[in-house]
Amino acid sequence: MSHIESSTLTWTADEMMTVAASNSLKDGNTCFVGIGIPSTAAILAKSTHAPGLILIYESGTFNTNPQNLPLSIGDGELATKALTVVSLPDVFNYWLQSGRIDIGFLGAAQIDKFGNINTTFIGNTYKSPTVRLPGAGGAPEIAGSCKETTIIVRQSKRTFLDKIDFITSVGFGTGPGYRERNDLRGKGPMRVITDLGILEPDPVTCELVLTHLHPGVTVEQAIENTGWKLKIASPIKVTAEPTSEDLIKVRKLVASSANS
Amino acid sequence: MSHIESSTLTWTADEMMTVAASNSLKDGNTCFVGIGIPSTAAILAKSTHAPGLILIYESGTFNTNPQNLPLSIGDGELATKALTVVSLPDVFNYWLQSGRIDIGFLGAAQIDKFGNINTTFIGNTYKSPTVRLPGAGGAPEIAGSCKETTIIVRQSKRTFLDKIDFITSVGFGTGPGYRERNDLRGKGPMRVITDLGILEPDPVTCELVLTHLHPGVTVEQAIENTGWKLKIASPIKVTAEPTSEDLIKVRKLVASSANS
Amino acid sequence: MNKFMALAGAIHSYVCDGDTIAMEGFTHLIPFAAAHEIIRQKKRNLTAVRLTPDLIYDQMIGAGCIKKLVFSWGGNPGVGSLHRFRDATQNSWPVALEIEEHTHAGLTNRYIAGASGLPFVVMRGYRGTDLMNQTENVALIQSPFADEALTAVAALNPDVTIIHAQQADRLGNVMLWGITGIQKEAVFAASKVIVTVEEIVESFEPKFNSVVLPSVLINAICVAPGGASPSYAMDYYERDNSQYVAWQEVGKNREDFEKWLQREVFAGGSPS
Amino acid sequence: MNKFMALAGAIHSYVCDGDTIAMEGFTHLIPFAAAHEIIRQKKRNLTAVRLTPDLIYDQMIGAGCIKKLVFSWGGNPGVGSLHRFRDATQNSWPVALEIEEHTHAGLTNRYIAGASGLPFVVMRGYRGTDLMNQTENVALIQSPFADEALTAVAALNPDVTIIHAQQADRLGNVMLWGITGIQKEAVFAASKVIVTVEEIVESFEPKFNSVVLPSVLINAICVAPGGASPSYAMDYYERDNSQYVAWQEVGKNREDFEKWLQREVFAGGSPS
Repeated sequence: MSHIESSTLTWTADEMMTVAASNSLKDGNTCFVGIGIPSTAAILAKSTHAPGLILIYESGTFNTNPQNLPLSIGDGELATKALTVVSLPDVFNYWLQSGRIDIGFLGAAQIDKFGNINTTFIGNTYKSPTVRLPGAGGAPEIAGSCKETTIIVRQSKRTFLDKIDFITSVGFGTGPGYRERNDLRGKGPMRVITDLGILEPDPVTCELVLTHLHPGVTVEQAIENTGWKLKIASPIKVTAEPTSEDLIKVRKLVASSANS
Repeated sequence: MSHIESSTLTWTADEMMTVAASNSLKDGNTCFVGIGIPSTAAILAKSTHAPGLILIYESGTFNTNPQNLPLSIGDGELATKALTVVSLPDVFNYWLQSGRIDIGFLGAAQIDKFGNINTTFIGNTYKSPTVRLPGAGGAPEIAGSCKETTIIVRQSKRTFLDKIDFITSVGFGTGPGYRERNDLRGKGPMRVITDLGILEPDPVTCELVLTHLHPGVTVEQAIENTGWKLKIASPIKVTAEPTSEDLIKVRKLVASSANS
Repeated sequence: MNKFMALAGAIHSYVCDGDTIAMEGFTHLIPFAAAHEIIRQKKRNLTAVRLTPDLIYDQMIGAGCIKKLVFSWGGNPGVGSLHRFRDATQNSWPVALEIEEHTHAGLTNRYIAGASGLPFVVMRGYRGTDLMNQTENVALIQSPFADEALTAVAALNPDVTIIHAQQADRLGNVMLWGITGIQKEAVFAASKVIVTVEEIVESFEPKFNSVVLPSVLINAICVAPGGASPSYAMDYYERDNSQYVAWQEVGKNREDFEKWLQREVFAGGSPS
Repeated sequence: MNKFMALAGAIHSYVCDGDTIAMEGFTHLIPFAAAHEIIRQKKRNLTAVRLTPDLIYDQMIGAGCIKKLVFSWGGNPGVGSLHRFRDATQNSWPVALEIEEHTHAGLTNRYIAGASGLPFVVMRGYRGTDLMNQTENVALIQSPFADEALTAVAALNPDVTIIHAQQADRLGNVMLWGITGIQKEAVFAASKVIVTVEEIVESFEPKFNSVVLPSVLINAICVAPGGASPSYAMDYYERDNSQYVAWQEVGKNREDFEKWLQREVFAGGSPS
């Protein structure tokens, strides 16, 4: 992963996002983990405040406990360190669809103010995209069936859009009632963790509101990097600084990744 | 099993039915086996003319090769002697429903001229039966999805009825077209093996016709023991006599059963 | 929270009168010890689900625990009839028994629907039989893709599922192997899960046809050696076929059954 | 009939131009050796199904074997993009690539339907997304039991499914273990099945998370040691993450890819 250094921070944006994501995980949670920051955050949480966190990857590795950061969801260590490995039908039907996963992580190429996500294409038409993206993967059902989701994405006008090109995974759709009408049984995105702060949905309107700024970040920076008229919570909170223990562990993990 | 001795036979009716059932099995067939005569017949066939016969029991024991006659479909030996043991979802959805089983065996408390079977109750009403029978088990889907089925049942006016009290498993329903209309994809009962002979469906009318008499049995005996106007094939064939090898093996197997 | 507890405590805590319970184990690993504890605690008005009622539900029916039976094959495997089941359906003794009858494939798919968090799944089956008219939980459904119909079966979601397994580890994970039938789906479909086990081990060894059930699925684990007898636990003990044969006589008349119940269950005898 | 044959013969006998093929293996046991043989034999107009196209289909797309891709996630896992896939979708190079996009859960259930001999199964998913409008194989379906709707997904039944497994026995049964993904369903759903294996063994040993595929399901077994590299075969060799990282550069432009294709595939090199 590329590291954006910030003169005002003694940690990188990735590290801040990782620690914030880790702090959102509760001990005993069952957590549907993806690759990258979600893995780092989940492994960090398990090694600090949430030793009983249960990690499950799309590959079927259940309650796994990797010591190194996996490059792919199928890295051998995820299987050898797992309590059990289950088939994809078990992962998606018996674990995810049944509502047994407490929290899932999602990324985004584009996101709108209702937390809807595009990971399919950039451009005007599906058939002839400007940029073809990887696509849906497990995200749409994670977004639908996990009891709640956390979205991790860098904030910029290219990514935070008033209208996204394609809805791959649903946040709150067009607002209140959309999830219920579409049989999406989880609560949806309860937080969006960016390199600037944290956004949370307004309980009434479902619109994402900036509730936290990371240390050293200004409201203006957040507004400048958002493609819609960003609502700001008042008072706005400041995210807790990463502890040195957190940073040491995160750096060790990232260094352990074949992709670092 | 009770043995009906017949002065004209040097073997019992059960033995005759067992050998006739065994002779209907082809090498390499995948065979859905039940307890009793079907097990004896399948094990006999595997040890004689059909060494490549694949036995699968409802319990999920796949390609098993028991040396003793099992009392139940879950006897330990069926699992220890199996290539693999699969779950019930795999048995019923991936193996049976998908049409991968060549032949299945069925029994009956009542049967009609279209090979429809009652194993649910005897009496006037479902809610207050005169005799409550065990019920459906795997029979309805075996009757529907196996490429063909063989019914093994002793022939009598109490069992071979013009109208049965309840249709638990479908043979040919009310005649031609019934199986297709009800999404029953197998060919249905291709033979009914009784203690007196063998009945086979007329290719046009689907009605069961007596095509074989066991050695020493007369057409009159068959007619007397049938509750509908029994059609007789002409010329009617005589079932091959059991070989002494067959009889020795059958008696050894039956002696090996905890239920003998 | 500690999930390891005595069987009596687990049944007391998690099985309530009127519950829908599933006690699965297809000819193998049938949870007899748990059934006898349910009888001893005089649980009543249970809706009891099981593909094969077998001796385990025949005993609970005779003891008056079961109000409604959801099943697919009610015989004594390889032996004959379940007389307590017949006495209850034919003569309402000791209490009237309501029945809902399915096929093995049908109940299997109803558990799959329950495990999958779906209100129903689709299958091929029931059509053309008289079974279809005897239950509200089976219906035709049209394909949205072509002019054809399938059979929809409604989900089964027991209040409590009880199974017997060979082993648990100290973290409360469970492993069973051999014939595992429909246990995994029955566990995923349930609100609460009780597992009796032959023993607790430090770690699991690889076995053919094994299923590992993570502790997060399980509410109570009770050590009950021999808890599946007279059915069997692969690699621990064999099926006691003689008891299945003997049950024909024991279950045949009410007096002999009552004597058996007092002697083998209420006197706290080992599962018979 | 002898199912053991050379990989070249198996691909020649069982894979035809225009077929729908599924080459599954979810990050583990990806059948690269078979894919390279398909490229060498210049199979064309294939409809290729796979949850994660991964490097294996990126290579086949770049080589011009694939007319239509049915998939659910088309990235280089943990690394970035599949440039041959992007070049084909964005610029129709080397040929136009038709795509049908699903979710992992959706394709998983489409395989389950195919394996079960059903035209479709039901699930929760797709609703509220734009994905639903991009395929004919997903539709709403009303419950016959209550006023609610589910999502129906149409069955996938490949002409040929190709997987890689650790072991086959001499009777032609196959065993794989570790992450087994959707292979079992992909095999049951197919008309023809080719399995490449690391080795042939006298008998199977128990393993955790193992799947045994009876020989009756399989048409051809080909010994191909290292046949899953650069993905991995648990207990045989590890995933070569460096090759996944390197693929970013190899696949980025057409010339480098063509060079790689000549060197590593047509020159008969080992799977790269």
